[in-house]
Amino acid sequence: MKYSVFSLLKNAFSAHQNWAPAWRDAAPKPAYDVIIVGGGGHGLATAYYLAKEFGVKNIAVLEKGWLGSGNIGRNTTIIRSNYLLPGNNPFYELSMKLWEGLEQDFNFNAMVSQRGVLNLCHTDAQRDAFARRGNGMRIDGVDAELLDVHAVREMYPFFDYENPRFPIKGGLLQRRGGTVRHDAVAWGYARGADLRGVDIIQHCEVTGIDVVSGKVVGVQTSRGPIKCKKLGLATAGNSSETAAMAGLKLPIESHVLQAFVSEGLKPFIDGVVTFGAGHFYVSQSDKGGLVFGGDIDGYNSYARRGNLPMVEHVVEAGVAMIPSLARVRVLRSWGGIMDMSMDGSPIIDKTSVHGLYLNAGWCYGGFKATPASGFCFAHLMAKDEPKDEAAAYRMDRFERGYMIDEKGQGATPNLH
Amino acid sequence: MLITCPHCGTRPVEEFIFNGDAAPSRPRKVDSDSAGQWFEYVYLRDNPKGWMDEYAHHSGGCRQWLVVTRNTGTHEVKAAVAVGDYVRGKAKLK
Amino acid sequence: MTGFRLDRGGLIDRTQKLDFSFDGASHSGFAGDTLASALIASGRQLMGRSFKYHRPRGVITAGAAEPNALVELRQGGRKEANTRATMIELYDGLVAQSQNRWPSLDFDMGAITSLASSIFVAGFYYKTFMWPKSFWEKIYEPLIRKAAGLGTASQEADPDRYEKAYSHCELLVIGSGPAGLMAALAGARSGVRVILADEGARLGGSLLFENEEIAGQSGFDWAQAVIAELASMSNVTLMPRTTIFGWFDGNVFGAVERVADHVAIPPHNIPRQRYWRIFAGKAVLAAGAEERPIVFGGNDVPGVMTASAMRHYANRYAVAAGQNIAVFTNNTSGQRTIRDLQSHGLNAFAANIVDVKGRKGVEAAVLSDGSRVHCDAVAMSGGWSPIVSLMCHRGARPVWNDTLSAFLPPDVGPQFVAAGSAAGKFVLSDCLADGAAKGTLKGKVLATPKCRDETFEITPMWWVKQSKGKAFVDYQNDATAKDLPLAAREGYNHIELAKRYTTTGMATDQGKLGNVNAIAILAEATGKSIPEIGTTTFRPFYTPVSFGALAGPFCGQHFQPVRKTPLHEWAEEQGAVFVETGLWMRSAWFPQQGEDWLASASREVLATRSGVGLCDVSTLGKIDVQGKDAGRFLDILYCNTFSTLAVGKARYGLMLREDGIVMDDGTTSRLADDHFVMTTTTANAAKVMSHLEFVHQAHFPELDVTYTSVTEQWAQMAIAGPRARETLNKIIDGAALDDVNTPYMAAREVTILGGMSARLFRISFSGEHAYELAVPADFGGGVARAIMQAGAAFRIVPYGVEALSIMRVEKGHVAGGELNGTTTAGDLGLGKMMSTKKDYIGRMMAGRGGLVDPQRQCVVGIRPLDKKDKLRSGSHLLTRGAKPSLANDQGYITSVAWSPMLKIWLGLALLSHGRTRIGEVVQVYDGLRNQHMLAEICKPAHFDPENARLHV
Amino acid sequence: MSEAFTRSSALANAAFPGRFGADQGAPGVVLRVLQPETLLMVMARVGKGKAVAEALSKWRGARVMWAGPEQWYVQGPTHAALEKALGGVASVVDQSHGRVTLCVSGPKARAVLAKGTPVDLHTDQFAIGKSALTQMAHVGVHLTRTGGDEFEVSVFRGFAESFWEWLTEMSLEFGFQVT
Ligand SMILES: Cc1cc2nc3c(=O)[nH]c(=O)nc-3n(C[C@H](O)[C@H](O)[C@H](O)COP(=O)(O)OP(=O)(O)OC[C@H]3O[C@@H](n4cnc5c(N)ncnc54)[C@H](O)[C@@H]3O)c2cc1C
Ligand SMILES: NC(=O)c1ccc[n+]([C@@H]2O[C@H](COP(=O)([O-])OP(=O)(O)OC[C@H]3O[C@@H](n4cnc5c(N)ncnc54)[C@H](O)[C@@H]3O)[C@@H](O)[C@H]2O)c1
Ligand SMILES: Cc1cc2nc3c(=O)[nH]c(=O)nc-3n(C[C@H](O)[C@H](O)[C@H](O)COP(=O)(O)O)c2cc1C
Ligand SMILES: [Zn+2]
Repeated sequence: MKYSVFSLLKNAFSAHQNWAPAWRDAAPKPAYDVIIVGGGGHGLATAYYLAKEFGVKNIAVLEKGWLGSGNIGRNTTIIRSNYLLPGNNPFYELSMKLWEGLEQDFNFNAMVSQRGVLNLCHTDAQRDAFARRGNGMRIDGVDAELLDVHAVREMYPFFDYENPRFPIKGGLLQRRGGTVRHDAVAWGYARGADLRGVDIIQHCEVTGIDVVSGKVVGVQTSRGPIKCKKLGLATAGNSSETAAMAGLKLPIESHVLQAFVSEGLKPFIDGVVTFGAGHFYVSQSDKGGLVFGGDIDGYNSYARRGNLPMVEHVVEAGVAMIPSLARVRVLRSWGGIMDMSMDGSPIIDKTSVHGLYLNAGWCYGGFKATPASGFCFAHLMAKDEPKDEAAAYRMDRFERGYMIDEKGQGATPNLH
Repeated sequence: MLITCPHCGTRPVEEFIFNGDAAPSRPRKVDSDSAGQWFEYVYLRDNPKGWMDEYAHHSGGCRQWLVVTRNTGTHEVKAAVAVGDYVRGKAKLK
Repeated sequence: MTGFRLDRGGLIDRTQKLDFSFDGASHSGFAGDTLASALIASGRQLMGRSFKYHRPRGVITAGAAEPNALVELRQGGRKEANTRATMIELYDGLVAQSQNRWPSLDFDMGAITSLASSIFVAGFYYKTFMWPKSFWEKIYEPLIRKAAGLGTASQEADPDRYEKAYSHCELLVIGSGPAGLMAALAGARSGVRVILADEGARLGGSLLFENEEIAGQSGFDWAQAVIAELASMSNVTLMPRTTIFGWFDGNVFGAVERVADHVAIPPHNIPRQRYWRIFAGKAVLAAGAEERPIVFGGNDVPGVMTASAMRHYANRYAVAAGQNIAVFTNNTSGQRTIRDLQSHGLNAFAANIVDVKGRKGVEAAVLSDGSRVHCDAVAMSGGWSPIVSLMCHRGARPVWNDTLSAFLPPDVGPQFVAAGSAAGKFVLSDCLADGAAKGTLKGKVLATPKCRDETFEITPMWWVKQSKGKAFVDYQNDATAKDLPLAAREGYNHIELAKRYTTTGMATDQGKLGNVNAIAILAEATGKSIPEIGTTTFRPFYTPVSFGALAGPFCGQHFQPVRKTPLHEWAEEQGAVFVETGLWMRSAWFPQQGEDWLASASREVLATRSGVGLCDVSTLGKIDVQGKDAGRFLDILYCNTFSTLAVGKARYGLMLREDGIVMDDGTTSRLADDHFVMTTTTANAAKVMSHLEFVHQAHFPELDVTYTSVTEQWAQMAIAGPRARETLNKIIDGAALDDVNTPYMAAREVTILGGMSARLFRISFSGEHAYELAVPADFGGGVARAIMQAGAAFRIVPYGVEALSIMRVEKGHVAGGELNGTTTAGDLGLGKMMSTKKDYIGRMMAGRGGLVDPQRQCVVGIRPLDKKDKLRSGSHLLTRGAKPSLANDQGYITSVAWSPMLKIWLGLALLSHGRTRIGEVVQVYDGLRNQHMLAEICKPAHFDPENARLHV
Repeated sequence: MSEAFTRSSALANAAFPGRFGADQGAPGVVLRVLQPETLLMVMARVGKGKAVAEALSKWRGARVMWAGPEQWYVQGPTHAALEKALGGVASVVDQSHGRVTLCVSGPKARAVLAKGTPVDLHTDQFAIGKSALTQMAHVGVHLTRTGGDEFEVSVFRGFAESFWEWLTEMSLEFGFQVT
């Protein structure tokens, strides 16, 4: 049933008894043409675009938990395309463009909200780095503005402008950046894919990958073996685990990233803001909670929870940036498992195993990438060749020495 | 998370900086046919879910590098030894 | 009539009247009251409005789980939104405001949403607001956001102080009710270090309000005696007003002590709150159990509350919620409630309620037999949920128990156990015994005092389906019983999906009251059992914690520690302007009256290049490296060779990361065969130090070498310019400096000023004939002054990092802008330094195709074609005539400086194929600042390319 | 001799004598800036740990504090003398000016330090004479217990002022005396 004001009114009269499920709770069939492992944003988007854009039939998405239980269901929802390096720039801009038409496309309101992303700078060197980044965006036709301190003050008068240690010197603003209701992205793609015949199979954990003479023929799952012609891994934090099932070793470490939400407050922080002198970024959700986070805890982890030191650092930075936050209360903290790649950029590529495709290494950045990642991964899986915007995300770039290292931290994933 | 430094005793995680899997050994050869080993050493990781030996620097204490045996699934810490002892131990196994 | 004060009893001090105001109206209460009890006592049941429908709401609880009675407490910088009236200890002059209502609490326009509530069901907004597309941004979204949030946050800085502290104990007891007291007593008597923490204003837990008999006295008196004994023991720390908010790895507990929240303004020298990290050998969770509401029509009308809350108000605060109280329970706490209320002369009676009537207060109740009874308050109990939250913070899930219809804590090992009602013991004697057992760490278990027991029985009842009115599961977020089946119908049938779709359990109380009801209703809707549905994930924080407490003193100025050089005071005398670089405060420029930074820096450069200048370079990292393998060690660390360096000499070194990218550079000197002193950049000092430690300890432990940071031991200053040598000769002892005893790149240990030992290096970053002099830190200021005197004849000037960076750009020396973590030695034009004769960190990876690709951007110099143009860092470079596009992007400008020597803006840039393009004119693109110009690519060394000045 | 030879303390502009903070009764904390003549870092060379430890323990008038595995801070002997004696078996590095040492004493000394360090300072765990390397207020410190409620804390010189500000703020509630 198409979602609209009218369908809402209609159902109100029948006391909402007649709503159909947003997606079928499908049971696994013995075989599919394409299986996507991972019912997160990327996996679901991939299935959606495979069906919608590339006419692939007979697709299944296998999710070990409930739909969206991974990082798509626990991220801080920031979307932006303010990237530095040529390898990243066009990809994230493609993603931004897809976001801008997404809701009409899959008939689900994911509350794409372009309230602006502002990165504060506190030193001349930082400003120069932002200038480089901003010009890189402009050159590619992406919106970017370099604000001075007065312009920042206009937007956020309650920041700490008096601190001589870390003076706010200005910031890089992307007005088209913003937030999206994260869960709704998973639900919208799931519903859209389901309507196009994709089987979305929850509580079905892939435990093995069947490879015969170098070619993928199927998977073993907690709900029995399933055959397939092509297999796509979109398992984010678990990428090393799933890739290992096919004997692959990845340039990836799994780390825990914490996020937080405050009690609900009347909106006073309109856009997304990141602090430049410590790890803190914040936006305000549609329920009024301040959704904020910082950096990963710094140790390899598959536990979706962190520890107090990072909690403290993040909150210290928050109060340093906005002194009045001291009276606000933190409601809840949680963690997610990040697939941290060795250069901080993702991998969307074929693998040495025929028919096995990999989508991984998203670090903190994969939510904003969801539509483009799904589109490009679908393109790769359907046509066996990369879409231009994702052409740089090759697995062999490390061995060949063509890293895409936005942070310049090198092969140290816990620094990306 | 608490780690018992062999030199300092039990300290909380904020005193340590982690540096990933300690299992891979730095290749000793520097000729072109060892390039593959070097790439593996620098870039590829088992990234296990479960027990793992990892480098940890007691940067907020004695500034010694340790190898901590920790479960990446539960954050349970089993042991911490001086990196030198770990390396010697690994050498013995070989 | 609604709520009033009983004329006898309670733990309040009727001699201490306290005045306070709520929404501008003044009221009064007594010492010992909470804001909630005082408001009820003064007839005010309506305290808040719900989130979605703006329903009028009163208290449901008397404690931490309160979802409804949230207020804005205090004013100005101290204003605090969403504060639980049930937890606020009343103080004189308290000012509170209701929230999430307009124009007033009694008349709230927002309430119209409830008229459309048949449309505003769970998840409605995902289904609409999509057309026309443009409306979303302009109309729908602003509307949704306007409706967001509860209270209003202050936008003024918080004037109060916060602290942090660590604490260690063998036994941490969380909760001070009968179970907790017994646990603490057992531990304390066996002599171990005990901490007893309770979030309440007073220790005692339920014994502060329940009528119990223990050891022949009232439960209250018994508790007081135990507390007194504990207080007298040196191995016990009592922490009232302290909430344990989370359980973390290693049995570390996070806690917040509300040191001064019970007064209007914290006393002088006292922090408002203190955040504790408690390292516990063992912890006992004696947190008790939360009483659940029943889901029936109108279960949110002000005056409806849990039965234990009703008892709490009556027994502890001598406050009655009404005269005629209907008591609706599915367990034995009903009788207890009726007994207690009647003992206060109130008319309390059992009732099987279907709907409660009334909007801003209870007027009547419709019973299951259809009859209607008059009442002005309702006490309800749907059973008890042990407060298991903390024990689930590390991933374990609670276990369903059918006989108690409750989730019990999971077994998480001996380090953390539950006792009392938190462990599902709902009978007093069991609680006491359990506490004693769990608290005894050694020896035989502490004997339990006799007590009066009341049996506990429960017959499950979750949702009264005959109800006509709205029946709430999650009060604050207005999730109704009907929302859960709807979620299930739409496929959000997993409890975690249902939570996110209906927002049940996501409010400030985190579902402490409603979650179990929600689980039961969802179970029914999906035809599953309650354990099959299971709970959502419990997470910190048990109750919300202020940012202030978690930040402690580390904000504002103190967010990070300040680092000052030994020459700081001297620089201040010289009128320095300081800039923060990686914690250090460095002198940036030394303005004379009327000068801006550029004028000042330019003057400093001219004076230095024409005479002599003094610059504080103490912040450079200095590492003392000793041992017979010191030379070999440096050969491994640097891509060039140091083992061959002669004693008494300095050499420029380049360090790579293992991935072949440049990590750091600096000069390292050999003071003796087995003794080097390495310098690093200011920015990378710490990184390089731990790199040394790693490379030695992890890779080459066999090397006989030691290393330690001596950055802080030495004050180091650069003396640069044609008159530098003459200046130094005035303070140096013994033979005057010349090119023989101190040639370029010499490194000597000397004495100055008649006997002060110092280190002298003839090295130059400025490109001038220059030295760096290092003296023990405490002498630094004095020596700098002495040098200023010595140089006076040559018009010596102090110069700062701005002048320094101008000079290095003039000279084309690379620094931070070029050592940016993505450049290779080749990119920096230093490829020749990379030895082919030895292994060193980064050698192999540096050979990868991509790192030697001729297309790579490498360092070049750049100058504007039109001398009036100003180059800006961060501008990109295009081939002349090419139109701006990613494909045409050739590189960017890394550093710029106005050259007082050449009288133009100079820059360094990273440019693709750079070295082959000297002389080419390129397009400079600065779209951000709309500054476009043509510029010429040149060699990096703009000034004195043949380095003649090093030797003048 | 030039005025340059008089050592200028990093806390010259911060640590002023007097009574501060809560002022009822005796101060809970007493703070004193120490200025040891010499503070030498001694690091044993490979395999020489025992030999060095022995040599140091025998050294008359030397105060030896643990400062890491096979590393010690030594007060008393001159740099030259110690280097001469330990030549080849240990590296001796002068830190006399590199670190600022404070004495924190009084009934609340432990309580104040516990606001900074995760080290358990209970006398059973951290006895008199024991030293620890740890962190307080984001600053690395060397901590030694010199008495029941007397401790010595040393930090890198550059952090001294910042650390002092933290230490004194944490002492406010107890009232403190700077001598
Ligand atoms: C706290 C936090 C904050 C973040 N903030 C942002 C942000 O603001 N902006 C941004 O752009 N990005 C952000 N990210 C990153 C972003 O969320 C992720 O990069 C992105 O969601 C990953 O793609 P995904 O949605 O497909 O991952 P997931 O949602 O994790 O999907 C992977 C799925 O694979 C499933 N799976 C794994 N193994 C198996 C198996 N063997 N069998 C079956 N299924 C399996 C998992 O259960 C999971 O559901 C954040 C991440 C976290 C944790
Ligand atoms: N009437 C009934 O049917 C019924 C049902 C259950 C329990 N009870 C009675 O209630 C009593 C329970 O005794 P008990 O000792 O188990 O619990 P309690 O309720 O007496 O004490 C629990 C204490 O823990 C504190 N607390 C909870 N979480 C905390 C946290 N995170 N940090 C700090 N403090 C925290 C609370 O403030 C409270 O003071 C027994 O007498 C039992 O018989 C009666
Ligand atoms: C953008 C965003 C906003 C959130 N807002 C709330 C909130 O208002 N209340 C709440 O209880 N949790 C909120 N959460 C946290 C979730 O409840 C949950 O903790 C998180 O999605 C991780 O899932 P888990 O805790 O079940 O592992 C929010 C999470 C995100 C990503
Ligand atoms: Zn240690």
